[in-house]
Order: sequence, then structure tokens, then C-alpha cells
Amino acid sequence: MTLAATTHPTPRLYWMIALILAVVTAAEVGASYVDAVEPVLVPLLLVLGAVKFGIVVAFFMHLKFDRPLFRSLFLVGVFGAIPLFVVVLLTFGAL
Amino acid sequence: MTAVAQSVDHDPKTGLWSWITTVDHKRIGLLYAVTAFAFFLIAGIEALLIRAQLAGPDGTVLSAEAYNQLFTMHGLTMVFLVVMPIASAFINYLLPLMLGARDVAFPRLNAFSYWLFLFAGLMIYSSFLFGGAPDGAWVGYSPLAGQLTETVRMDFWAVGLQLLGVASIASSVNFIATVFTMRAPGMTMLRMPVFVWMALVIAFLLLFSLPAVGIGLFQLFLDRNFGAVFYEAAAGADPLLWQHLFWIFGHPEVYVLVLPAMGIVSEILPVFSRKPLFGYEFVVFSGAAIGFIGFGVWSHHMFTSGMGPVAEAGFAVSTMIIAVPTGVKIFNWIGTTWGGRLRMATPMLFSLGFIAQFVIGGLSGVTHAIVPTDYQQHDTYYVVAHFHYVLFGGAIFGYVAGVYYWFPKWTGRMLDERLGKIHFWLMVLGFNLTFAPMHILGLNGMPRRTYRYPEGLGYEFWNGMATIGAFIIALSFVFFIINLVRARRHGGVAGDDPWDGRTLEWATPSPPPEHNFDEVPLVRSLDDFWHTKYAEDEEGRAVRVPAVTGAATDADTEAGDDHEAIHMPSPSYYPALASLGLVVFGYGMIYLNWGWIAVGVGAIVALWGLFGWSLEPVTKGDDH
Amino acid sequence: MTTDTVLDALPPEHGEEHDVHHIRKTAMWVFLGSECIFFGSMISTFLLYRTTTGDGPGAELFNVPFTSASSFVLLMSSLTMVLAHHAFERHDTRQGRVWLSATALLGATFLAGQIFEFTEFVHSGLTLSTSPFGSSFYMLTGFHGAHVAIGVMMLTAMAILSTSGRLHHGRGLNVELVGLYWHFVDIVWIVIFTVVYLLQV
Amino acid sequence: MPPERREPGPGGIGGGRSRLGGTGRRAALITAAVAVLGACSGSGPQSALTPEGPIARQIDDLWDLVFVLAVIVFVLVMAVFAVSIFRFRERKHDTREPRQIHGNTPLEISWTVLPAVLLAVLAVPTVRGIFEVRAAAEGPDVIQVNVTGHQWWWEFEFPDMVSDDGRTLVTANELHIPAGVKVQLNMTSRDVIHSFWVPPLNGKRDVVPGRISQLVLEADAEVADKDFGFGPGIIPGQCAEFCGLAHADMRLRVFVQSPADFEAWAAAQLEPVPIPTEGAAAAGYETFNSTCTTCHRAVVADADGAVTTLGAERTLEVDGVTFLDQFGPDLTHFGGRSTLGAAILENSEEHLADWIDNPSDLKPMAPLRNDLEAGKVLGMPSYGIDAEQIAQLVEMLEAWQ
Repeated sequence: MTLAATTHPTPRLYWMIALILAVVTAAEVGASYVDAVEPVLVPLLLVLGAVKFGIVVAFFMHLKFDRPLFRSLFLVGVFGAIPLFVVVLLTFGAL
Repeated sequence: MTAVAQSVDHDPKTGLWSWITTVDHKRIGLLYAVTAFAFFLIAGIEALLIRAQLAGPDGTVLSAEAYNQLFTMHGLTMVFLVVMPIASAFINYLLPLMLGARDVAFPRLNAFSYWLFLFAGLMIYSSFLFGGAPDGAWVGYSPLAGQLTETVRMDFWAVGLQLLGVASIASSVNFIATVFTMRAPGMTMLRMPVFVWMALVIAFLLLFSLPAVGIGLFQLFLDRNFGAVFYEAAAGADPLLWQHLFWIFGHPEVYVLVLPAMGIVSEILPVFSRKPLFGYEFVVFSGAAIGFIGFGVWSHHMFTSGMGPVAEAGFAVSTMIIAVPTGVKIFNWIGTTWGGRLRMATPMLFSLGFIAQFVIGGLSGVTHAIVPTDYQQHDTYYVVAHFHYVLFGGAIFGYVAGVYYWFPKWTGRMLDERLGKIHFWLMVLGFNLTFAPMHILGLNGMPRRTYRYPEGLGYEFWNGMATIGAFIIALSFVFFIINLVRARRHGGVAGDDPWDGRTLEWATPSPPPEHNFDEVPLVRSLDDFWHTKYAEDEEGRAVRVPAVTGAATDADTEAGDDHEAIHMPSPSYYPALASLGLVVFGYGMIYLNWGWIAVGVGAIVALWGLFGWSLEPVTKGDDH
Repeated sequence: MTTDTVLDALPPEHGEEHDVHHIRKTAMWVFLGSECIFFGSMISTFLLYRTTTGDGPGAELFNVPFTSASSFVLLMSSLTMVLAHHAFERHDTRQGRVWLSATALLGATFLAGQIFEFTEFVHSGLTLSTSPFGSSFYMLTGFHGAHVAIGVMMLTAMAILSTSGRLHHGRGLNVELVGLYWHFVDIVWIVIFTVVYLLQV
Repeated sequence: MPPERREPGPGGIGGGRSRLGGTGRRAALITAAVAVLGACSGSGPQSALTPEGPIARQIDDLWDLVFVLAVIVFVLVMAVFAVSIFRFRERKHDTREPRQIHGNTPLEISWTVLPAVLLAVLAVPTVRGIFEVRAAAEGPDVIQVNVTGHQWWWEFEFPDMVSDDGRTLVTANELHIPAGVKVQLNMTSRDVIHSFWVPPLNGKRDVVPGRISQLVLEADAEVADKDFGFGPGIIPGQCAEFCGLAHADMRLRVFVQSPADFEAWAAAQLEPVPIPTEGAAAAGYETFNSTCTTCHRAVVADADGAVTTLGAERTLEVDGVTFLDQFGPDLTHFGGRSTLGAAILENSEEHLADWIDNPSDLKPMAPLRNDLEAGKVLGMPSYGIDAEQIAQLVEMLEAWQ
């Protein structure tokens, strides 16, 4: 196991990421108003949301560079919660 | 080994204030144990009253109102104020010792968890003084729990459980961080004692399950007090949502109650069989599997609620799957005894009792997974029988075994074997007489949570037996209490390692010094302490290693030991203060009509405690 | 979690002093994992009730352009947060304090936007008691707002403490941990914004 | 003793008592008690182990299967366990240390796989059973009953049994069904969650506010003549989901009748009852009409045959189905019922008088919390009616056969 904290991102990267996040958010809002994407809107928005989520976690929260233990702890929470609540909503026929 | 104890310069501090401000995991463990035992006696008295009421048809000992409060409080107390904290007591005391650590990762957070548990427990019980205790069953099904808003009984339940949940999440975070970051050098994950593994599994279970019920409790509280309509069928809400949120927590909770006991039994069996645990990896991974699969079975508490046959079939299968790792554990325990030299001391007896009774509870659990039969069993005394076989015949037997086993470590004194054996046999008799008949009652159609039953349905005889059994259980605990009290003064002196133990806690003096280990041990294998005492001959039999004076700790001393350098965290009253603030805040929330002052005061006190806590240095003079 | 990564988690290096920083970060990540279930419960409650509006108003109330703007504010506060952390790592307390304050300010702006939005909705007839939709909407966004408020309080406290030089690794409050918390609150909002606002339009 | 089982279950005859008695390993006392006292503690009229219809029997057959398997597993495991304990217990003169066995992978795999196979075998009839027991009853013969759960009583409406003037058959706490016919219950609750349970006829089913749950009851043809201790064809049941104060007293009875008797009963129930015109009963009617009809409902006819329904008609709409939602039970043919207070007391003049005087003495309820405006009812209040008026009411009600 390595402590990869040495390869720390720079402020330049942070600004870049913020720019990407801003663009994705604009795309999301735009997409929800364009009729043409209506059929794929739900998956599209979920994918774009997941991209933003992933970028913040990986870079701003340093999960990409930090200990694998942290990654496991957090991913257990995220990927435990998703199927759990999908099943709950399925039993209600709400998905 | 005893010699080194004197060389440490920490005064053993005494007095009430030292207990309030303590951050020593061992003292906190003892506080948990004593508090949980006190609540156990209260819950036991509640159970006896319930059994007295049900001894015959149309019982008149209790009113329906009193009965509903007592069975609710019995369940709530046993789950949240007895078994969880007694597990916490063992984990607190033993986790750092077994890992070769000086303390848990966050000693003050640990104290906070304890005080919040105590104050929240007292708060729930104070409801008896304020017009009655919670009376909507510990599961608090909506909309019943939201219905009686004239009384604050169910507000005490909702707020009390919420606070207890905060305490449990705090200790879970603490235990997980401890296991991942505080292990002694060489203590890899697969060298950790099974008990530590089970502690880790339940910490994860609590961590990922409590937030669900926490949200449910918030919703219920908002419904009751702020006009929200989360469970208001008339507004289009679905009351089954509560059952999902509750059981997403409630089912893993069952494993939270029993896995530490399984861990305890997994420590005791090898010591008294004089053999290593059979299939250590399988026991560990089956425990982890139980925890993991435990998140996929919650809806088997809802087979009669009308989820639809597909969901029922799915949860039936997942419930059956969880029986597999449970079976693996049992087979490995039997494998551990096989070929050993079994010393029938009290801890061993209770562990063997655990196995036998847990098998019954496990098998009756499988019958619940056969969904159509569960349509008949659900919400009857059959279920009561089932979960008492798991949680009393199982968990409580395991924890009592643990008390007999580690009492010498905690106090330096041995418990009396003769009294212990009387306790055991009376408890086995009383337990089975109480709960075996409940299988029959349930199958014969007696629903649970009923304060009386009429003549003519054939329930008299077995209810009478169950009541007799309950009083025999109570009698058995009289012997336990006598034993505990006697041993504090007159018990035989234990020495460091009275049972010829295998794990690191036996390498310390009894009771261990504040800093646990003079030298942090270096761990080279599973059961490392045992291997400093025994080797294996060519036949594979254990042979005593010619006594190297001292054992693990001395042999593995690192250079430059300087006891002056051991910094233990300083005592702090902020954790107790912060938890007190939270409970005052809780009272304010319950009595909203006049309690805004309490809300404010509580919030300020809690914040004061938290800020003081986060700004004070961990160790005095350690302001770097 | 794969067994490999669990078993990889080796104990810290020898010696008396455990790496306090590492222990605290572990605890924070553990806590954030738990928060996933906390918000997951509320989000699924909302999804269950997203059309259960009874006689009251529903998702047509949402003003997506306005909420997009406040989402953007919160998103940018993650940038200032990470810059603050970067500054403190280089022991540039002054610049760190500036970024911390900026983060707190952006957080407060977001909160102000939320208060404005709530007021608008209440005036349009959506309250906690109107319908399960109303109950679950206010609870979800309200609890998120409470998380932001706690974050703003911690950021402000740290900004003030840094002036007296009382902000360092030895203490419970430190920039990296609060940063993790703050980013988490941000990503929860990313989910809420997508699921609650955008998917309803 | 109830009538014997259809056939001896594999685990032994005599219901769950003797079959389960042996499960407490160390509880030899219990086993002995079973043997000695078995004869005088029958499995009871509300037992799930004495099925009286095809659905309950299917469940019971599944139970017999899983019970036998569980006993076999238990005996095998405990036998090995007991051998291990006795064979390897420490003996005085044997000081040799045991061999240090750390595990055995083939053994581990086999005791992981074997139970998994066993459970997979059990899963097949389980899943099939779920779909079969859950299946809705279909066909022209099926009798529909709309059930409304109340704190703490049951309201039954037969939507397809309609009088000439368009009234449906309504009754409370005593459900009459024809033997050998499938009866489909469509259930909802007006307040909290209840659970409808008549063990000899089917498993239980939760009755959830805002939802419709369905349960099919079917009794064997000969049940109409069997006496379970309450009279021929009468099977007790009760609410199985904790529903507050009087949960224990939310009972019910199912009257299994021959199809002909059932038809006759239904026809009689649809008839109005006469308004008493003279004597004490007439005075009782005055009281009834001024006080009781706030909550209770009754269909009466005057001397000229003009039919009136006393009491406001209240209904509850769930998923497009209309359920009755009266504050109190329909009392039209009260005198013909065998119980009162949700099947907790035999219907006698004495009991009825006590009940009217103060219902909460006989059954724990919270009528002081009633709020009829808000539709909230937590039991029948005591109206402080004097003894004479009570006697008049009793006379009138008991005459409404």
C-alpha cells in the first residue's frame, strides 16, 4: 500500500474541475428544457449527475489519491444504499 | 508480567468525578456493563409482570394500558438498553486489549457515547413519571405510533431512540476507526480474534442501518408534532414505508445483538477445548457474510403486510441464504470441541448452552422463511419463542458466558464455579420452560402483544408453564448476583491468565493498567499469546514452551522503553456535558408547547460541550 | 468492499504515536458512508411520494433556473473549500482564511436561496402538512440545509480560530475533515438537484 | 380435544404440542410434561395445526415438511454435539494436550453446500406456496366480502348480496360463510394496521389503511357440522397485528354453514327489523334512536313496512372500492348474534346491560378521546343511562333476531 498523497493535485486542476462541473450543470439544466432529448432525459440526467458526483469525490475529496481503505468505506455506503432503496421502491411499485 | 505494572506513574484516580470524566476504555466498558445490568434487572421485572398477567386466562394483574407499556418497554429496554450496551461493554473493554492498543481511536467520543446512552435511557424511563411509558410496541408501527398524540409517550420513544442511535453511530465510527488504525504491529486483519471481527461487523451494521430508522423516527416525529403527513393514509401516504425503514434497521439490529455473543463463544470454546478455533477464516467470513446478507432480508418481517408475491418470494430466498453462514458457524464451533480436552467451567457451559439453544432458534427462523407457514406464525407467540431462543438462549447466554470468562480480567477475582453452575442449570431449565411452550402457543393461534386471552382456546396450560419458567430464570439470576457480589471481595485471586488464554488481553495484569501494555506487543500469528506459551509436537499436540520468563510483551519489547513517554488522554467532562445538552434538547422537543426553553438551553449546552471538546488538547501539555 | 482492500488496511507504523490525522480521516469517511443511508432514506421517501400531492401543488412549483443558480453557488463553494485546504497545507494561513470565508459565504448564499425558495412555496400553498409530497420535499431539502448550516458554522469557527493561530492538526476541528464534510454536502445536493428538481420538470 | 387431524402428520399425531415439545434439548421436564399432560391440553379451536379448509391445509402440509426436516437436522447436529461433549470432556488422569487442528477445508465446503442444497429444495414448494395461497379467488361462485378494520372491531359487508330496495348485507364481528365455497375478503382499515386471522381457514393478512389487502377463506364441507367448542361450524379468530389498547379484545368468529343455511341466513339478514310499538322495547327504541344512532346503524321497518336506515351512512374509498365506515357496528340483527364486544362476551341480556352501562369496564377502550367530527373513534362511551333505560334497550336489541 502506498500513501499516494505525494501526487497532490494543483489549484490549476481544481479550477479546471470547477469549470467542468459548471459546464455539466449547465448541460443538465439545458437538457431538461429541450424537447428533443425527452426520451432519454432520465438516463441522461442520472449519468450527468453521477459524473459530477464522481468528479467531486475523486478530486475535491481526494479519493482518487487517498488510501484504498477510504474508497472502500465510502463506496460501501454509496453502492449499499442504491440497491437497498431500489428494492424498497420496487416493493411499492414506485420505480 | 505483573512486575511491570508498578513502574507506571499514572495514579489510579478514584471518586465519582473521575468516573464522570474518564476516557479510559476499560472504565467506560465497566460503566456500560453496570448500567446495562441495571436495565436488565428492570426489563426482567417487566417480563415477570407480563408473565404474571398471562399466567392464567383473563389475567387481572395488569390493565391493558399498563400491559402495553410494559411489553413495549421490555422490548425496547432489552434491545437498546441491555443487549446493545452489554455488547458495547465487552467491545469497549476488550477491543483495544485484543488489538494490542492503548485505547480506542477516540476516547472522548467513547465517553460521549456512554453518557448519551445513559441519559437517553434514563430519559425514556422518566416517561413513567410524566404520564406513562411508550405503549406502541418497540417497532412503533405507523399509523398507530402516530395516532395517540394526546400523550407524549411515543414522543419519548421517538426521541429516546433517536438519541440512542446517535450514541451507537458514534461508537460504531469509533470502533471501526480503532480496528482499522490502532492495531498493534503485526496484527493483520486475519490475526484479529473473532470477537474483534464480530465487533467490526456489527459496527458496520449499525452504521449503515441506524440512519434508516433515524429518518423514520424523524418522519414520525414530524407527523406527530409538526403536522407532516408521512404516514397519513388519508393524505395518500403509505404506512408500509415505516415498516421498510424500521426493518432495514431492525433486521441488521438482530445480528448486532447476537454477533458479539457469537464472537464471545468463539473465544471461549478454543480456550476450554484447548484447541484453536476450527476454521478461523470460515468463522470470520461467515460472520461477515451474515452481516452483509443481513441487509437483504428485512422484508421477511413483512410477509403478511401485502408486498406482493414476487417480493415475498425474493425475501424468502434471501432469508434462506442467510441460514447457510449461520450453520457454518455452528458446525465450526462443534468442530472446535471435537477432539479437544473440554474443561466444563462455567463460561464453557454457557457457551455450550448457547450453541444448543441457538440451533433451535436458527431452525425456527428457517420455518419463517417458508413464507406460507409464516402467514400463520407471524405476530404470534411462535415468533416470540423464536427470537427469544436467538436473543436470550443465544445472545444472553453468550454474554453471561463472557462475564464468567472475563470477570477475572476486569476485577482480578474469580467468580465461584459452584454458584456459576447452579446459575447455569437453573437458567437452562427456566429458559426452556418459558420459551419452548411459546412455540406451541403461537402455532395454536395465540397472537403476541395481547394482554389477555380467554378460556376455551387451550392457552392456559402452556402459559402457566411459561410463567413458572420465567420465575425460575429470575431465581437463576439471584445466584448470579450473589456470585458477583461475593467475588468482588472473596473471589479467588485470578492472576493474569487464569484460563490459559489465547488472546492478548491475558498478557496484561488483571485488572490491566490504564495504558494496557507497557510495551506495545508485536504480533506474529493468530493467537499469538498462546504461541508464546505452547508449541506443537510432531503429532500436532500442544506442548508447553519451556517458560521464558515473562511472555509476549517482554519478548517482543522494542528498544528504548520509557514509561514516562506513555501519554494517555486526559480526563474530560465535555463529552458528558455535550450528551447532557442533547438530552435536555430532547426533552424540549418532546414538550414542544413549553419546551422551547429546553430546546435552546439543550442546544447551547450541547454546543458548549462539543466546542470545548474539539478545542481542548487530547493530552495535557500536549499542545503541539 | 472487496476483501483485498479490507485486508490491505495494515496497522499503522510502529511506535507510540498513531497518525492522528489518518485516524480522523478514517472516521470521517466511515461517517460519510453512513450519511449515504441517511440521505438515501429521505430521497427514496421523496421518490415514493413524488406524485402524491393530494389537492396541493406539486413539482410545477419548482423554479429550475433559480435552483440551478443556487446549485451552482454550492458547487463553486466546493472549489473554494479545496483551495482553502490547499492553502493550509502550504501553511499559507492568510490565503487559507480568505478561501474559508469565501466558502462560508457561498454556503450562506445557498441557504439564503433555500429560505427564499421555501417562502415562495409556502405562499403558493405547499407546506409540510399539505401532502406527503410536501412533507418529504421539505424534510429532504431541510435536512440538507441543516447540514449546510452546520458546515457554515464550522467554517466560520475555523476562519476565526485561524486568526489566533489555534487551528492545527492536533485538534478535532481541522480543515481537511471539514472539507470532506463540505464536499459531501455538495455531492448530496448534486443528487437532490437531479432527482428532485430536474427529473420532475 | 378437538376433532382429530385429517391424517397423522409426519411428526406425530395431536397437533403441535407433542411435535414441538421435544425441541428444548435440555428441557426433559417439558417433554415429560407433554407426555403426561398432553391429553388435557388440546391444540385448541384457533390452532393453525388443525386446518379446516384446503388453503390452511396446504400451509399445514408445508409446515409438516419443514418441521420434519428441522427436527432431523436438529437431532443430527445435537447428536454430533453431544458425542463431542461427552467423548472429549476432560478426564482426571489424561493430561495429554489435544492435537491442534486448525480446520479442514473439504469439511467446511461440505457443510456449507449441504444446507444450501437442503434450503434450495425447500425454496421450491415455498415459492409455489406463496403464489397459490396468495392467488385471488375467481369464478361465479366466489362470495365477496368487504372488510373494514376498526379499533377494535370488524365490519363486514357483502357487496353482492343486495335486498330488493338496494341495501347490501352488513354485519359485524361474526362472519358467516358457506362451507366448501371460496370467500374472498377485500380488506382495509379506517385507522391503524390490523391483521385478519382465522388460523384454521388461512394464514393472516394485514389490514392496512389506504390499501386493499385480499385473503381467501375456504372451509371444508363437513366443517359446518363440527363443534369446536362454540357451537357447530363456529371457528374463532382475532386481530393479529398490535392495534392499540384493546388489541387482545379485537376478536371475531367465522360461522361455517351449509350453503343452504347460509342462503337462509343471508336472506334473513337483509330483512329489516320491526320498530317495537309497545312496552319496554318501544321505550328502548326511543333511547336507541336518540342516542345510539350517532354511531350505530340499523335497518328498521314500521308497521306499514316502510324501511328506514337509522344512523348516518359513512363510507371509505380505497383504490376505487367503497368500504363501509360506520362509527359502530350495525345492530340490525344484533339479537341473533352469539357474541358482543367484538366476540369477547357471550351475547346475553346480562352482558349487554353491563356493556351499555359502561363498555370500558368490559373492554379497555378510550372513548374520552373520541372526536366524531374528525372521524376518530376509540371505543363506545358510557352515556350514563339509568338501569331502567338500559333494560328497555336490552329488551329491544335482544328482540332484533
